[in-house]
Amino acid sequence: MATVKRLLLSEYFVLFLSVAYFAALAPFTPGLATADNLGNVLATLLPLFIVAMGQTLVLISGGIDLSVTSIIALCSITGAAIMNGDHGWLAGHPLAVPAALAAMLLVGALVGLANGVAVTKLKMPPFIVTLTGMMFFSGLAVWLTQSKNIGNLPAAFNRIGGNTVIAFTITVLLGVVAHLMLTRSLWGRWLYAVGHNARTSLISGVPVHGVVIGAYMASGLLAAVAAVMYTGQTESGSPVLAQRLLLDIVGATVIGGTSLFGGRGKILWTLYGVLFLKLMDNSLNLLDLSHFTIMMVKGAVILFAAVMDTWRTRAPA
Amino acid sequence: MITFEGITKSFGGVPVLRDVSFAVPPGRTVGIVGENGAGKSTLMNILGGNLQPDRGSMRWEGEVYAPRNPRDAARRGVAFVHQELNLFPNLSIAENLFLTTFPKLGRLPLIDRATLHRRTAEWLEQVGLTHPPDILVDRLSAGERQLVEIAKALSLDAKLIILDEPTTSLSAREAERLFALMGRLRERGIAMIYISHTLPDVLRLCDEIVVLRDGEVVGSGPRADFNIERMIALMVGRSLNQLYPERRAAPVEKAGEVILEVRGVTQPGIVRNVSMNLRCGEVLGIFGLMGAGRSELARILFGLDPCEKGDIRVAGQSVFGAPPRRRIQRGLAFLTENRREEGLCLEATIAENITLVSLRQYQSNRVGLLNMGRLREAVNAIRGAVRLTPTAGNEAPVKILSGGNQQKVVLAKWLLAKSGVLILDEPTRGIDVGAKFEIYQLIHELADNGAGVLMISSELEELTGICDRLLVMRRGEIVAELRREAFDGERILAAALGETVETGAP
Amino acid sequence: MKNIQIESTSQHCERDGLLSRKARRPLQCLYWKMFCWCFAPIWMLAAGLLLLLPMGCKKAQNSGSGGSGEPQLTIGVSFETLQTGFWVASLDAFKAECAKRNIKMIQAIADGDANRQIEQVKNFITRKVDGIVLVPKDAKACIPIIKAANAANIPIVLFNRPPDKSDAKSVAVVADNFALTRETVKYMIGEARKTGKKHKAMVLIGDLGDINAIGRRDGFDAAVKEAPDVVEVVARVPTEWNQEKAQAGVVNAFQANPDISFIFTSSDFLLPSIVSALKATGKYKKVGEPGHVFLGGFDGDATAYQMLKDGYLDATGVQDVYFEVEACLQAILDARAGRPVPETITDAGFVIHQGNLKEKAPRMWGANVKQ
Amino acid sequence: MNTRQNKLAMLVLNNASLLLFAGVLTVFAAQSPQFLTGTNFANIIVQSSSTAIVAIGMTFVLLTAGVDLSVGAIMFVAAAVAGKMVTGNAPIWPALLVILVIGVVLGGVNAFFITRLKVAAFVVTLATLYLGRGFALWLTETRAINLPPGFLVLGTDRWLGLPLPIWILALVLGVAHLVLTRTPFGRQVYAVGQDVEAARKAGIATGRIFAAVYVISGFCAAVGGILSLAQLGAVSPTFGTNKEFSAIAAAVLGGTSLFGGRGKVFPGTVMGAVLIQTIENGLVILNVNPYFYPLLTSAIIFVAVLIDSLRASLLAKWNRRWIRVEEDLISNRS
Repeated sequence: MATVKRLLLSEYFVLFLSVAYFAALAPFTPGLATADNLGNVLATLLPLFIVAMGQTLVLISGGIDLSVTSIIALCSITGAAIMNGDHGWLAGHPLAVPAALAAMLLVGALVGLANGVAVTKLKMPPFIVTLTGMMFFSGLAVWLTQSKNIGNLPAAFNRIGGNTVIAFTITVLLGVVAHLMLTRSLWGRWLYAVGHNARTSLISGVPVHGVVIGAYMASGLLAAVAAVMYTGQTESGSPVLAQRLLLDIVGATVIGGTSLFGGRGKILWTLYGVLFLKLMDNSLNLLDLSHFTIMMVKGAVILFAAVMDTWRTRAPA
Repeated sequence: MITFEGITKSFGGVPVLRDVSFAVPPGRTVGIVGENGAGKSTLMNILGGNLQPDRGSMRWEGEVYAPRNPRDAARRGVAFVHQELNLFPNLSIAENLFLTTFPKLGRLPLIDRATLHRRTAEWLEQVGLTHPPDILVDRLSAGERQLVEIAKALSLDAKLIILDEPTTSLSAREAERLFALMGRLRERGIAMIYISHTLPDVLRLCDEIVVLRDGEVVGSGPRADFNIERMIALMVGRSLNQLYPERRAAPVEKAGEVILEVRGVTQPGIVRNVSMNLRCGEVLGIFGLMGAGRSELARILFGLDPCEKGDIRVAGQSVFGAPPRRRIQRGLAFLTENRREEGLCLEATIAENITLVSLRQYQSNRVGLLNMGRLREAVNAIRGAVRLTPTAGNEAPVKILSGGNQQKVVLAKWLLAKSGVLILDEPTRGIDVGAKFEIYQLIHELADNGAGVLMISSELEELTGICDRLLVMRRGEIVAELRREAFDGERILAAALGETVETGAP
Repeated sequence: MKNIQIESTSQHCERDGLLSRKARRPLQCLYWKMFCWCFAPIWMLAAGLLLLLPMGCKKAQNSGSGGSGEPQLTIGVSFETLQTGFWVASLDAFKAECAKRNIKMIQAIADGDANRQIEQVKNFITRKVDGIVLVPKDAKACIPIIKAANAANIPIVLFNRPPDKSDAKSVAVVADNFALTRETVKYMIGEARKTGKKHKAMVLIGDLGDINAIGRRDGFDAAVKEAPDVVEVVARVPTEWNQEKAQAGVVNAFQANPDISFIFTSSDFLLPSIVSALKATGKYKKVGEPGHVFLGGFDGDATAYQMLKDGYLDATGVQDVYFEVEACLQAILDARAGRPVPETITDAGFVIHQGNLKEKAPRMWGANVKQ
Repeated sequence: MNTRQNKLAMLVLNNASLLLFAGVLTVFAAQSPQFLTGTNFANIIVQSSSTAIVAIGMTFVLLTAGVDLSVGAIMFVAAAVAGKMVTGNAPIWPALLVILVIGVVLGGVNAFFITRLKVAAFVVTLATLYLGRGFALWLTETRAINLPPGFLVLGTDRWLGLPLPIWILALVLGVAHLVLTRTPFGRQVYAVGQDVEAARKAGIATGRIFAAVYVISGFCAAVGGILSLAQLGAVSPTFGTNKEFSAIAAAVLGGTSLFGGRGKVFPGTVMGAVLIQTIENGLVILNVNPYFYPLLTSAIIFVAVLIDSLRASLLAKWNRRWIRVEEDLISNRS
């Protein structure tokens, strides 16, 4: 029993799980182990990992950010509206793409700021703030576009957005920066402290409000980066982009091992969580399992991960 | 009614009650007096079923009585009126009284409101409350809520009611109403244990008096044998096993320079017109009883609570109205009373806790990332300075440490931040004797290295043992100031109690 | 796991023993034990589901690869949703057609998520299917899918929803929404003119992201513009193909102007909402009866067929599903054989109404769907 | 900081939703005459009946400072199973019974994970949301099921002049109000929501209270599912989506606090549900662009929660123990 406990508690449990899962299913599922299938998995894994990173930061601070899906949708249509070929504000303008990217990041940051201020200064429960945020900003995206997609994006954007190599480098870069920020920077240590005990942090001179607002803004920014990738993949700005992604985002972070009680979590853990979730998603898809059976399996796995998380936090040291 | 025989209890090796034996005859009121930390609350928690004694036993009308939880105690007829009342403000008085024993409408699971209100009205009438039974508790004043708590005790047909510091947040009028009620209860043969600091009340109300000091009964007997002077003398006495490090005024370069200046700090309802000076190298103590406003004053000085009037200057610069973060940068430090919730991150590692305040100084200039190497060295150096137990490594979570070591981690946290002024609120509460001695030594070393220490405590010997100067607070005001040479336990306690020993008038 | 639960339950009863009399306590514990016992199996089921899953799929996998004779073609069919009867009937038609032509069919439903549809089609490509039939979520998001198929030079045919203009090559088999709707509404106006009264009209519009919905709306407007004396549009209800939104919109529109007597829905799958609103306000009258509200629709699904037979529905534009399905599969086979394939194949469809009900019914897909 | 001023502030904060309701009514009534007609109100109440019933169940959960995201999925599962049974021409009454049993069972699953395994309520109900929705989609193969007219009678039929849904709502409301205000269990729910530790000390079996509220929420979700199904006449794959948001919105608008211990089913939560529907109804009559609804409803929920947290922090500030009770306070405390 002790070895099992040590294994379950070890940091790399989810990584072992993914590798074991892949090995178990590879012989049965056609085309799972082929190069371009793994390429597909990677293409869909990168944006999810970026959003999950943002979610990890917010969870470590002891909160939760449900509004990321609506941030992705809002950024997607903002960018598309700017650089759209026929009636975009900067249609055809050489600076259209950089301006659109900047606008998308700005929107992500602003929504993150709004969430952060509501949670800290207005002392509202993070769960409800981001829940109403999700409804409001996705409603805003649908209202601005009257639920019509915005297509015909400049070729330059489609090349950048949809290109997996660029996406991979951006993701690795962001991953390293986030890891360093969390473990080695002032802000990161403060974030862990606030997640563990906000009162002690306040009394120890940690700018609690500033740190938490920073976490929500980071989550918003990362969601905007993911929006660039998703929009690139579909080559159109859609107001309902990523509507079904909430389960994957929260699921990957929780499966990875980030605790819902705050104070515990790592970027690497979230990477393993996203890896496992996407691997499972892809393999079940290749096994012709319908979309909703996959939804059920994901629900069950998240429940199991949450029970593990409670058991780990509550288990005697 | 109830007799205690050789009750002994210790927390983590710290003896709190030593062989306590006395009896509460039926229908009599016994007053228990003693300083904070004398073991009064622990004794009552044992009687009320919240705690179990290590040794000794209790007898209830002859039978053995060992309650495992408050409900067992309540079933035997023992009711505990805590200071923080256990009432539900969002429910009515009637519902609070009969929360788990509602009268039902025949076999229906519905509450029989008529009988509920009738029976509640009876109990309210007994405690002298005229409010309607269905009024919500959050509309009542503190005094009225206390009467409801007593009514609740009566409704569980309690035969013994324990009143713990009932008059602290009552106005004079409400206190008188409480005393009248206690008189009526005594006539009805209900035994009561009355714990309070206001000695005149104890003398007036109680038939018998028990004086506790350091967990031992140092005096008990009928009221006639006691007066205020004798009670204070018994309460103060020298405690045997607690040694204090020798306090010699070590030479300090900036000795005598004022590092903390407080002028006329006032916050309505909390503190009024508090002024003091703290010098480098000086250990200034603040003594006072429960509810004198010492912790509230500390929180105001640190900026956690607002303050209407007055001025606070640290190292000559005013920090009035500044948030805690800026006051810390000025050199202020605050070791809170509640170590586990406000002093430490229990789940985090020892290194993380120690470096929490002073992280900013360890940013390497290049990219702003923390220089982990220097950080680790600093942590190890500080661990040596506070002599933290070497058994737990830097990465171990703080929650596995003992009380004393946890307090050392908090001290190390502020030591690393090189704070000029240290406010310590009950630094040695819940710590064993050995660790206490080390904490006192650390406090002296801090002062000797030029820091100003403002130490708040409710243990008189501790303050007289290690402080250079002492202020006494009562009801949010500073009522006395004594230098080390003029320390006299009885005069200090009398000032804290609001008695002037000579005249005896409040 | 289970025995821990039981032992802690009994402990739970003692520790939380209520202040009730001795007699009642064992009864209360019984409830609580029963409560926990009946959930132990559910907990086991969830764990079992996780473990049995891989085994379950192995069975499904090897039964598929049998096949006989020359290499059997495999076609991947990706539908955006099966939300309405029209899509269900189309998928069944594809299954029947593939069986007839001895083609192995793999299906994937994206449940309204464009990104998921991209993933599913890419999975088809990795499984080297011989042809892809796609019902795109929207005209713009399907372009990268078509490009991916072009890259793997797998012929791709879009069923019922055309793609946006782009350099991606694909075949689109679509109904002429604009013309078919205009015909249907023209017939309804003809019937309405007979009453000699001017009618207030309501139109239920589909999801503006779907080109078909826009085509039908424009068809409706074109027909109504030609007869301002008979029909005046007073309410436009956007439904986004969502029944709850449609139902609320219809009821509230009736609130705003209770005397609406002419209703056209861009899809028959919204008819139940209209019917329940009409019944609630007592306006559900047969054709020809006084106070009859003119009803018209599009698609020609089973509900429409039932209402036509019962005499409540005036007319509906029917998409010839069978024609469209054959055209798709034929296009794939032609493309594989290198024969030139037109970019768009239009299905004229036909208007079915009280008059030509008997004669047109067998061709109407809604008629032979079991209700 | 004198007390009279604070009493006024508390008064405003406590019945903010009443003020909002009155404001909305006057604005819409001024805009269009049909708004204030009797039929319009009956119509609004019928339309909001299913949300109101689900919100009643949600109120029980919110009272214990918990949350239940799975109500939408429970409605969908119940409707899907009932749809399958009724189209397989099973009689109506056993189908309704099965729906209620499903509601209770799924509520029980939530309760089991939250109370016995101590997992955060938010994660458990999020997982059951997807488990439930996935199961129902599998059951209906994501195809819409049209219900025979027999079932629609529940939605459109009238009894004693009032549409059936209003009677069902009145029944559920009556029972819930009675349970919360008149039974020991109800009062203990308020106690547990206010302060779990004190409740445990007072001898309340807190574990059972927490479990019971999730079962009640599941049951109410099932009843709400029946009503919504009867009105719609069909089970589409998007059945019940976002119902958990409108349920929470209705409860919070009705004055239920997210911090537990505060909230009334009648008039609170039901009025919250009717308020949301009135706004939506009024917007249609003003033929405002329908895409505007989610913006307005989420903004209103945000404001309601903001008021709730302001009230909580104000209360906390006042209940602090006073040190100096004597002279300088008597003047304020009168």
